[in-house]
Amino acid sequence: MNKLSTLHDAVASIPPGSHVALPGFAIARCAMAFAHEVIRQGINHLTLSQCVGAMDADILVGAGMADRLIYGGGSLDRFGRLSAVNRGIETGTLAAEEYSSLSVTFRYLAGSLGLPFIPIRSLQGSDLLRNLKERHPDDVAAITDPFTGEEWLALKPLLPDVAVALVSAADEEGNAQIDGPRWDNLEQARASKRTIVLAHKIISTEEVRQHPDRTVIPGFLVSHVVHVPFAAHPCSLFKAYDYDADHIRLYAEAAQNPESMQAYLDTYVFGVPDHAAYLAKVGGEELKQRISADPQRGY
Amino acid sequence: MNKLSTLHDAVASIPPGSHVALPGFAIARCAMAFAHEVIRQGINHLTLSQCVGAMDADILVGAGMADRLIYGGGSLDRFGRLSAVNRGIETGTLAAEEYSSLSVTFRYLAGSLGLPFIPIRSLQGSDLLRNLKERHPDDVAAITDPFTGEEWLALKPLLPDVAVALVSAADEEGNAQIDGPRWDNLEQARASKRTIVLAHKIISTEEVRQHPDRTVIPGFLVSHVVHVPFAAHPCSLFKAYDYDADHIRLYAEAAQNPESMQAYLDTYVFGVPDHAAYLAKVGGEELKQRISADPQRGY
Amino acid sequence: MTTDYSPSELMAVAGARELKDGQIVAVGLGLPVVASFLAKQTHAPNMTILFELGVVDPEPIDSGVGLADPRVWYRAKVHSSFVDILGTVLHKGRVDVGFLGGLEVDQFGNLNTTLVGDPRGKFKHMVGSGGANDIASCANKTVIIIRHEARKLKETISFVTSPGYISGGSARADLKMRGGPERVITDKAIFGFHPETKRMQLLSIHPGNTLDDVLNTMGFKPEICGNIPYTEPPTQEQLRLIREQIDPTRMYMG
Amino acid sequence: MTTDYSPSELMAVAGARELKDGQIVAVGLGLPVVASFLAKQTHAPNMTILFELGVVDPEPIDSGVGLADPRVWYRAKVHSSFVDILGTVLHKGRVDVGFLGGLEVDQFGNLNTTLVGDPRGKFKHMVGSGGANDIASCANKTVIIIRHEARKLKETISFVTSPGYISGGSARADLKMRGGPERVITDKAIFGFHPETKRMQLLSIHPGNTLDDVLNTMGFKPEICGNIPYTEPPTQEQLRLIREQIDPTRMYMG
Repeated sequence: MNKLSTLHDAVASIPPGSHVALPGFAIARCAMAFAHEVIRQGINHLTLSQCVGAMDADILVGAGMADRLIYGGGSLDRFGRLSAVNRGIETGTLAAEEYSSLSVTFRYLAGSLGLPFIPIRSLQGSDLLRNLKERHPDDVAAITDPFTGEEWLALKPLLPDVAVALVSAADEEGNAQIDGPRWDNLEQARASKRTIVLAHKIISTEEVRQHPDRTVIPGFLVSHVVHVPFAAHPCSLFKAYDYDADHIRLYAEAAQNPESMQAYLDTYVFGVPDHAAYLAKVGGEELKQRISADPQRGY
Repeated sequence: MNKLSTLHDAVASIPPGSHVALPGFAIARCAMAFAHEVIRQGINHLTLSQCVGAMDADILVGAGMADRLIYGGGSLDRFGRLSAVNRGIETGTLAAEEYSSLSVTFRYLAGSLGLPFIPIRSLQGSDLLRNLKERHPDDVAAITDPFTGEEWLALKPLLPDVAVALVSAADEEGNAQIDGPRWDNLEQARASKRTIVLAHKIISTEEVRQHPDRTVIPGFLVSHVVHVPFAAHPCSLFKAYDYDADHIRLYAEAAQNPESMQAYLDTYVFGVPDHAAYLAKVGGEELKQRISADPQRGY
Repeated sequence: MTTDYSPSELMAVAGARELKDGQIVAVGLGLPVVASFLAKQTHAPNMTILFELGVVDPEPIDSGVGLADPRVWYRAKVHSSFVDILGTVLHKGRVDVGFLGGLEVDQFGNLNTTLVGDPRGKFKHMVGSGGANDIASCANKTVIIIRHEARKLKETISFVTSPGYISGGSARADLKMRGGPERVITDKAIFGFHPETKRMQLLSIHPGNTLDDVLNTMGFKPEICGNIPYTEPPTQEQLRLIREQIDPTRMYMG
Repeated sequence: MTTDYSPSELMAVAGARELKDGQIVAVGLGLPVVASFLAKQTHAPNMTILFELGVVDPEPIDSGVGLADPRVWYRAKVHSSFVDILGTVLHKGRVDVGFLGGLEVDQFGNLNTTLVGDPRGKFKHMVGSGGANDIASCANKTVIIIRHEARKLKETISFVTSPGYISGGSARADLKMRGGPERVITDKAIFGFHPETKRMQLLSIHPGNTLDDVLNTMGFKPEICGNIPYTEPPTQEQLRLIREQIDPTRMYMG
């Protein structure tokens, strides 16, 4: 089935209030083009989740699109903190449910396998767990190992409405290939009701069939396939393009207070009609040349 | 670390009474060369496990090496039943713990992740579960979902002493690549204390580093790497060689009673010193030519 | 209209009719493979076909001896694993239809693939479950394809490998199990299940058979409500696809 | 013998000394990367280095800005996932040593990377856990690397992101948690943990510092038993490797 779509239509399929699983890890493979379009369309009251908080979550929170973030902590690596997320937590405008990388992973994993709950060693003895028990008592529980009688912590499966996957290549059915490490993205797609794929490259189903071991997200999970080159800019896509350090610095600076964040959004999100125009604005062909990855090194 | 070893030494590292996870699925990627060497060395009282019973388990049971089999049923596909396994069950010389494909998979998965138990929908309402409850009450238990109060079946993790992996290629550290579907093999390796790798081809660590996404068993799990071309004969290895239908028929016929099974073992296992001599006996270079896979089709 | 078709061909066509476009289908080897590929090549081009060991949507050009035969993995869109197929698709609840076969089926659609004879006395051990119990437990519905013989359609079966409606009525629902058998397709008739009793209920008789032919060759009396129609026969196009494209060597159709 | 080394270099070398050949080590970015690569290039060539997002044993030729930088994934032996690294290696119990850093550590080795200030009042939110809590909970031992300042080595920390020995004594064992912190390496000293109280215990003082230098710049008094030796300084070869090969641009050593 041909699921090729525009980014506009794919994003428009998400109702306000949805739970969206985001693909980024800090400054790698973030769904920036997706986040921009969500902001342009004003799809708000979202719940966002990802194992390690990344720039895609930060800009969505900074633009006021998200009420809730389920994550394991995060940053922009050496470029700084997730300023919009942190400000949301500090001022109370964002309900953050804070876990660790593995505990969010296990919640997705349980969701992906249709498990009713999953036991875990993490979180015990921490203030992360104390907060979760106080504020989200429906998501964590004590359970007794029926084989040994030992007490364990159990987590509830995470079941997003839609996962967004930013991939190296996909065919028109959504069979997707990802170069490099995949962190939580495969479990996100399998736990979610459906997946929207942003592909740097569209390949033929014939090519998918030549390399079936490379298909990490099967097409039957996918509702929309969108061809968006450089969709992660200013973040990187392994083997396709490097991160744009200058623009990340510009974002990290802007995100530090609401006024400069708004100015950033006015310029780079509201100030352009779509991702092609955004790319033209941030550097166009010269940028693409500059950040294009060396196929051997991957960056 | 260079873990290259002879098949003799790799097999000799397994004490009698060990729990060995086998890689075969019916007549695909069975560890036949491994099974032959276990039989030659007389390493017995083994517990075997695999999700779908295959020819590697059948010959080990037929040679009297295994006391116990944990599996989800199995056959030689159209070539017939697992006659030695079935005879062991029928006569009571083999303690078989019968599950389904997914329930053994989930036991390995729980073992691979360090989970204390795993809930599952399968087995409920079946005589498989009735038998398990009666005969193996320590491996299955009722558990209450702490979030909904619903009753679930929980399975105990499976923790083999050693997994045997038959792979397309591996480097001397054991970083291994498998072409084609991988059924339960990745979870077996991760659940087991250690893994013995039988590789059709030895590649350099440099080549491993060129394709890190192809490493499906990481070297740090591996104790021995053995270079054994055509180790699955008469079964197939995807993209390397096809199954040998004539020899499978010969085995399936022989396995139907203890006398002909013994004659088969005398000829093809005890009658040869090692796998190279076995290959010479079953057809040598002519056989290798005949079953070599078309790289495009994979068989 | 033609009568030039075998009972197996009618069974495969009847199986194909149970599949809708866009569905995800878990398939074992044999007639279900023919039924699935037939549906995919006719009314259900966007159906997804799964094999438990880690194969999605293959396009074989040669027939295989079983799921372990690389011939049936050819040109798949995905090569993965049990966890991926049986875990994240089947156990997760995404499989719409699962096909099952067996040695014996009882009036409640419980299936035996494990043994013949008395498990507490002398018995012959057979194939066991493989993914069958998982499909019976986790698919949103199952379709059973089985030969119509008294030794196969039995009042009581020797072993329940894959549960149908268990002891009937609400027994399956009481165990909070999803799905259940929706159809039993034999070479003489098609059955559904009575909404209350969950006993097999005769839905149609294949052309060329009488009601007596059906009832005299099974080990229990199914529910029968009103007039029973004949099963719709295969079309010429369906027969052509089966014979020329899907199973030219008659590997699956026996 | 040379004194021509920085406190960071000594910390990296001390971290490397905690690693044995053949071990599996979970690493975050910064000094632990230098410590791990140094160990691997000297006494522990068969050590395995893991990054949580799905990277095993990379051989970077360029320094990265964090784990999300493809520069640090270069020439890895495995590219996989959180489930693979944090699930089947760390949670399974195969990680021998995990490195941790933080904003604050208390006398029981509990670490804060989440916030500064009072979480019930005004506070500044920071990075949070990432894989740190998982490493602290699941590794067979952890090594903490942190700057030696009173605002970092505190009697009470604002938030326990990653548990050490919790309230000390048997508190961690009572929760059936494996592992626990084994060393705290600062730029002035190395600490272990007292076997009974599980409070930080001074093991050695870096050359150039006095006991008072150590004690006056921390927020609690550690256990001190007997004479405290000086920390062994880096060798010329270790310094050469750090400066020429591992961190030539001083990206990690600050």
